Amino acid sequence: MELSYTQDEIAFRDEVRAWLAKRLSKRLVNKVRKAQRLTKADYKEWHALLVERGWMAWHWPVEHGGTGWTPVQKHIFEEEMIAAGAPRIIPFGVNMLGPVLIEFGSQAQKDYYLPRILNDEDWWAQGYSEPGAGSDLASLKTSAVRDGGDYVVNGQKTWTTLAHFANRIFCLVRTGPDAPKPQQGISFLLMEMDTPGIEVRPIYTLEGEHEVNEVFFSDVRVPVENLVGEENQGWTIAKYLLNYERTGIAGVGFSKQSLGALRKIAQTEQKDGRPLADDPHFAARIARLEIDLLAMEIFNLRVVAAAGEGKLPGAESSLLKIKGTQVRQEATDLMRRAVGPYAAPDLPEAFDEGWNGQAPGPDYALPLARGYFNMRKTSIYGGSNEIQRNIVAKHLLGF
Amino acid sequence: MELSYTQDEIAFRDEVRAWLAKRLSKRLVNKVRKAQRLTKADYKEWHALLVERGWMAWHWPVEHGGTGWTPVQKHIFEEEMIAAGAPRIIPFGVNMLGPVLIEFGSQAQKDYYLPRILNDEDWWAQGYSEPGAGSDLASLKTSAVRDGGDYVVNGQKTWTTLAHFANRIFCLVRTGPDAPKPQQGISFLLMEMDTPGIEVRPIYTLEGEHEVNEVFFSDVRVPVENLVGEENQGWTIAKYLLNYERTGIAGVGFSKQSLGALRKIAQTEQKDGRPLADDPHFAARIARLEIDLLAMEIFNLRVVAAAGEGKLPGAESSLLKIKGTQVRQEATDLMRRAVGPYAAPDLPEAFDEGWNGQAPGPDYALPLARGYFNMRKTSIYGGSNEIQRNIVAKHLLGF
Amino acid sequence: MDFNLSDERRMLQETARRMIRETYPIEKRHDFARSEKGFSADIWRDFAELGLVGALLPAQAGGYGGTGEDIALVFEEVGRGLVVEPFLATAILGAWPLCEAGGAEAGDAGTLEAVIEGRHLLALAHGEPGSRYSLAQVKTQATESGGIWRISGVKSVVLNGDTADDLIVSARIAGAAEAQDGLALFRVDPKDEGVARRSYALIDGGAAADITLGEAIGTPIGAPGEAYPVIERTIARAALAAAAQALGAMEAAKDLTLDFLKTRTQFGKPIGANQVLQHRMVDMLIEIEQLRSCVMLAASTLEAGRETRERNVSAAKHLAGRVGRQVAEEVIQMHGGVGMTWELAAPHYAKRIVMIDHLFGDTDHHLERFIHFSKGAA
Amino acid sequence: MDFNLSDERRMLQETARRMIRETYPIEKRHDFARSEKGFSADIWRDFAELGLVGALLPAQAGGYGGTGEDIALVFEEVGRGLVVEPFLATAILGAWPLCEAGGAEAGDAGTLEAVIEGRHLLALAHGEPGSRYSLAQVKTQATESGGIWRISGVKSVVLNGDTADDLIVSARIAGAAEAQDGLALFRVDPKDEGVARRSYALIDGGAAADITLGEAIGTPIGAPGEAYPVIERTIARAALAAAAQALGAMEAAKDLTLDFLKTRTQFGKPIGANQVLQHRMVDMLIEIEQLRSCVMLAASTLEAGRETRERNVSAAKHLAGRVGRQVAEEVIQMHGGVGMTWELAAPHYAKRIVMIDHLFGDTDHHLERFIHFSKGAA
Repeated sequence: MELSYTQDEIAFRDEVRAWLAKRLSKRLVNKVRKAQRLTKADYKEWHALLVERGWMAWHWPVEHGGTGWTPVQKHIFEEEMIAAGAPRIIPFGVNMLGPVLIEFGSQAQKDYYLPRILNDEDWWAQGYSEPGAGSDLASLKTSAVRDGGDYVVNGQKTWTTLAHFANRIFCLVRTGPDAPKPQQGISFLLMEMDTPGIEVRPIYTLEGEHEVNEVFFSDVRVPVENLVGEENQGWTIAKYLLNYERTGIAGVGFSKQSLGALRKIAQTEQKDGRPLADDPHFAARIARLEIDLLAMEIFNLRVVAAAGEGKLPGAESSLLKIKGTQVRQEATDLMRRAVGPYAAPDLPEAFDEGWNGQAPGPDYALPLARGYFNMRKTSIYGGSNEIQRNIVAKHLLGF
Repeated sequence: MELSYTQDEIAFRDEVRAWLAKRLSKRLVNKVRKAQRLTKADYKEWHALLVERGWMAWHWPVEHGGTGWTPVQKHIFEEEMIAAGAPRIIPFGVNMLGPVLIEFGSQAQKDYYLPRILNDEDWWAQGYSEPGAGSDLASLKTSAVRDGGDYVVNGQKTWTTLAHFANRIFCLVRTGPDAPKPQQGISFLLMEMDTPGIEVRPIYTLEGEHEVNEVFFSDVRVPVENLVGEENQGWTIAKYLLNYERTGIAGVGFSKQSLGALRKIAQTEQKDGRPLADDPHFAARIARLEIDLLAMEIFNLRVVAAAGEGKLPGAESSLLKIKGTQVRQEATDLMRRAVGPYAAPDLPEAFDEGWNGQAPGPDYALPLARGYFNMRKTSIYGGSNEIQRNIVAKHLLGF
Repeated sequence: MDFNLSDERRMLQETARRMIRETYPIEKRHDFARSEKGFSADIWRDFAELGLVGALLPAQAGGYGGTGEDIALVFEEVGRGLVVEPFLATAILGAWPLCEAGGAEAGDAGTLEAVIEGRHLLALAHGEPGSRYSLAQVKTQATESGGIWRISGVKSVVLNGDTADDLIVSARIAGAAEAQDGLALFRVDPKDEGVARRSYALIDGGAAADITLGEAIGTPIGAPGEAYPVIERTIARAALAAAAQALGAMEAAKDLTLDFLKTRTQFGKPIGANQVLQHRMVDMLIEIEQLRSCVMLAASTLEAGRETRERNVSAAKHLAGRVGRQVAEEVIQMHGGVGMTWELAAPHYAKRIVMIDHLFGDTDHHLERFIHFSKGAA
Repeated sequence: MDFNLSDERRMLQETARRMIRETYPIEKRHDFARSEKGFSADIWRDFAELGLVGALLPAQAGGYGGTGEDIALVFEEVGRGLVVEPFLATAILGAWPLCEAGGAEAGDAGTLEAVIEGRHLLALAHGEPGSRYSLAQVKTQATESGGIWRISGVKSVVLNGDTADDLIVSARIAGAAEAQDGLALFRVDPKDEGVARRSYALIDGGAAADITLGEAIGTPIGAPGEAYPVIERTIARAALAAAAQALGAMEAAKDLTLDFLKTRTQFGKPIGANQVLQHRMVDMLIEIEQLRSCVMLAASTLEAGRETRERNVSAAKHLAGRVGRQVAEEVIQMHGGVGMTWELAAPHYAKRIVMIDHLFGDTDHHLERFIHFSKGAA
């Protein structure tokens, strides 16, 4: 048993770290650190660096232009990106559609789309959830009816992250309405966002932000060539993606970032004339979080290491997802607590790059309440923690 | 709104308090405070005082020899008994069978049994639970088959508290094995413990104590006159008792006693040369408990007061039961924590009245770990907290 | 012992509840909350006309209530309706120092009359950068010269500070920065040239301001140097009001969630068919009932001696924070994705419930305060 | 990065697990635990012959292990089997001070050889009335006269103190009652006329003793006055062992509970069909995995510098206490009535898990210690 990285892994980490230090612009890091709104151009700037370095498809096998990294390397890469303050890599094309096309796509689809993903020429959106079919994908209603060389798509998708930036979308649609089981009649379809009949409407989150959307489809004609895999094979594809190796699911890197920020804030904030970090109650809250994170980091590495030995993490991913979101949410809870009354002021304009106003309280206080509320989503999306517990109960506990 | 007692209620409290101070022996109080084992004679001594004062049937209406007290008075009486260190009143005869006979018993049964309960001539045990039918009474298997003027009873009861002290037992038995619903074929039967075929075997609890028993019935002949109510009416009777007004279900009095003891212990125990009570973490644990108890006391009084206005507490009893057990259990948890390493020594002999040895640590430490483990039962018996939540979900929330 | 409301109070409760329900749908609430003022002046006058402001103030101030019970009752409805009008700022934080210290003076009586009629708004400028939840930590200085008091300092997150017609400002005339002795309260005209206000929105709706005082002229309220007890009692009232408001918001949020669980289906059955959600709803219900009990207790002892008052108010405010986090997070979680959207009312309740923990001391602060005021009870 | 056990360690683990499973049914365990000694001398020798004692000690002491990983591995099995034999008292608490301070001396080497062969039992007499979990608070005094050390004081809850062939006793030769400087360790013959032992059972099985020393003669172990680091390292090893033992006990208890939920029926279906119990089992599972991770981390850094070692050991022991309470209480609760009985194994696991929190510092103590040793990491 050896809990530290090998020499090779350390060398890899240093390489990633050095590259990030050199190439990632201070402007972007600054925006990420201040929780400012990232524009499409910001993401494109970041993606371009990855393309240039050959790390855009960091999840893919070498033969398709990917890195061929081990799970441990992928883990290191994720940690370093977060630690450096990089924006996230928009996953829909490179981490979701890419693996699907590699596994299920036609040669023509691979030849056309994979290079475009590798070079960040497309912005893909994901069309899975529907109103009334969030965790329960099998009940989705958006229909695709064959008409000549096209499918005609009607229906509605929701929670479509950054669809207003996307030029393409992949969707699960119902092609077999009479299939004996609801999950048997689903297909996986690629579309262009500017196809007539597609309309994107913003959903405003509880903080008043626009990050997700509803996408409406009315008589949208999609060429049959845009079907991935067989007709009615969509469920198999969706499940393949769900089980696809997810090293970052625990969000350890994010939580470490938060914890570091929290400790600094607690050193700065005063309580009765002393640093808040010295208050026994607050110190205990931080320490409990820190211990949970310490344990989770090892837990996460155990699953990553097992994946490196070819053991696909199944329900362990669910355990990590649950604990990971608890830790991330707790970190944001402590941050909002830390700043006391200054958690309350809300200046939406302060999250635009141009803003150079003065915060009412300390600068770091402004995004904290927003961060706390925003982070509630992590235990809901990607299969709520309740769904994750159901999965574990079934697959690990045998209920 | 007036949260304090009325003048009349205060006068009543003072009367109860004065009587307890005068009549309850120091010997008994001492045993209760030290958590020593109470013998049958101890309980009889205490019951005799109640009989003498006319307070034995404190739950009954006046016309049957009870006190006719209001729910608030009953609440006060319970609180004062606990505060004075009185043993508990064994409830099976006076609080359980008594109300059942008053509501469902024949005149002959009332004439014979009620005075014997009033005068503490019988020790009743309760034969409800069976192995495999704890919370799920409808599935009970002990059978009573009519044979001439008798029922012939076969089967097994369990968790029969102090059955080894009892001379009588009331049981739920299955008389209609072919009833369409399992709860329809159940009857309520009275038996004498010395009837041939009844055997009592001790169950030892996890602390190694003998408080509950298994009772075995093999071809036990019970005269038909001992049936209470109609044949197959047992379920109605059981449900009547379940809904019977329970002022003490939250155990507020017990928790107040525990909290008082805990505060004393925390003042005495030292941590790094200062009272444990001054340690911020331990002080916070106590304070959270105290606030929960403060709130629960008002919550309990609200339900008691509503009962006084004729509003039968239904699912509110379940809420109180859940919170009440949480608070009681937390109190015992803090007590075992408070004494540190001295929670570990276990001297079973120290809980007998005669013992005048020296505890390894402070005297008060000896019963604390036992108390913690023993108190786990409160969230299990009388309908587990899970069952209580099911009840609330159904009756208060309408699921 | 009697847990029932008197007939008058029941009427007050019904009036408030009906008015808020009928005139205050969530869309209008958002409009008020996001307006420049952070509330609706029209609705405020309607509330005042109905007597909801007067109910929070005692007879000697021209009101017809002002007990703990009145405060708890009105603010429970304020919380239930997610109301953003300045009940806390004007009727509690601003008016009570006047009631206590200067209620008898003619000038203040006129102010209070206008307050009760909804014509005059107040704000308490007490908290400062770095003072966190401490009541005595005041660095703002007041000095007297030739009978004129001048005040200099910075006040932060002053609820409704931008729209107040009068500011009630705490300042130090003597003593160390955290001493209870040496504090004074002043009435300051916000149009004074020494007053600079900077307003901003709050994340749960409404507005506050940071206020910089540079030699601003103030009129003393009560005896300068002896204001601490008035501040403490005022904040006790405000903390009770906040706890009651949290209680009302939790009840409403719980009802919305219950409704959602029963109507929204997943995997072919209502979400509420999941036993885990039922049990978690029961746990919420228990804790809400606990909070209600604690608010009742604090309300009933608000006029008691200092130790009892502060101890019980801190118990209630501690519990409001502790239970509040549980309820707010469950409400969002049980709603799933739509619980994260602006469109539904439930997440706005969640925001309000959580942010109440940042008013007048959070759950940790009040636990410590409870411990402090319990020393005598051991 | 490699989380796999080496082949040697895997063999050790399998050996320990098989031996304990096969020779240690719960009824026999109760017989051992309730016997006068509190354990079985025969079984102890069997364990020693299998190498389980030697695995806990380093080569220089004649053992063949003794790393954090070895300790965690063996004690996880000890916990899984609810073993009451004196692994902690003899192989960790008693032997390690000898290893560290006097392992090279001929006399101690002989003792350690006998320990490893299961022929010699040790106990560490360190805690005192009122010292709670403090490591430095020692009032027992040692004074030297004519080359002879005499020790006087009271030692409390000494694990297996009554059956030890040698006592390792901490005493103060200088300094204030809570100073780290001025401590010494002595080997004391329990048959010395100055030694009085009083034995008693422990609630989770096994035995301990209070020991009164009245001018008892002791042989110094290491340099008198400089024993604190040895004590701290020894208790760190013991705390790791206790956390690993808790982990093993939790795994076993969780498995028993899972089995119970699947086989016991209520209302016509297995109890485990209740979604709430499934979800609570999942939460237990997560926390047990967290504890496992933390034990691994503490084990892997047991030989690191003081700050890292103490910080990670405290993290693990804190978590063992926090998770332990949850698991122990759920195990009893999910078993229902039978979970309260002596007859089943599950409640005995629950007792052991909870009482481990009373060994070498409880969950609060180790949280504070974690905070203390984290100061540098901020």
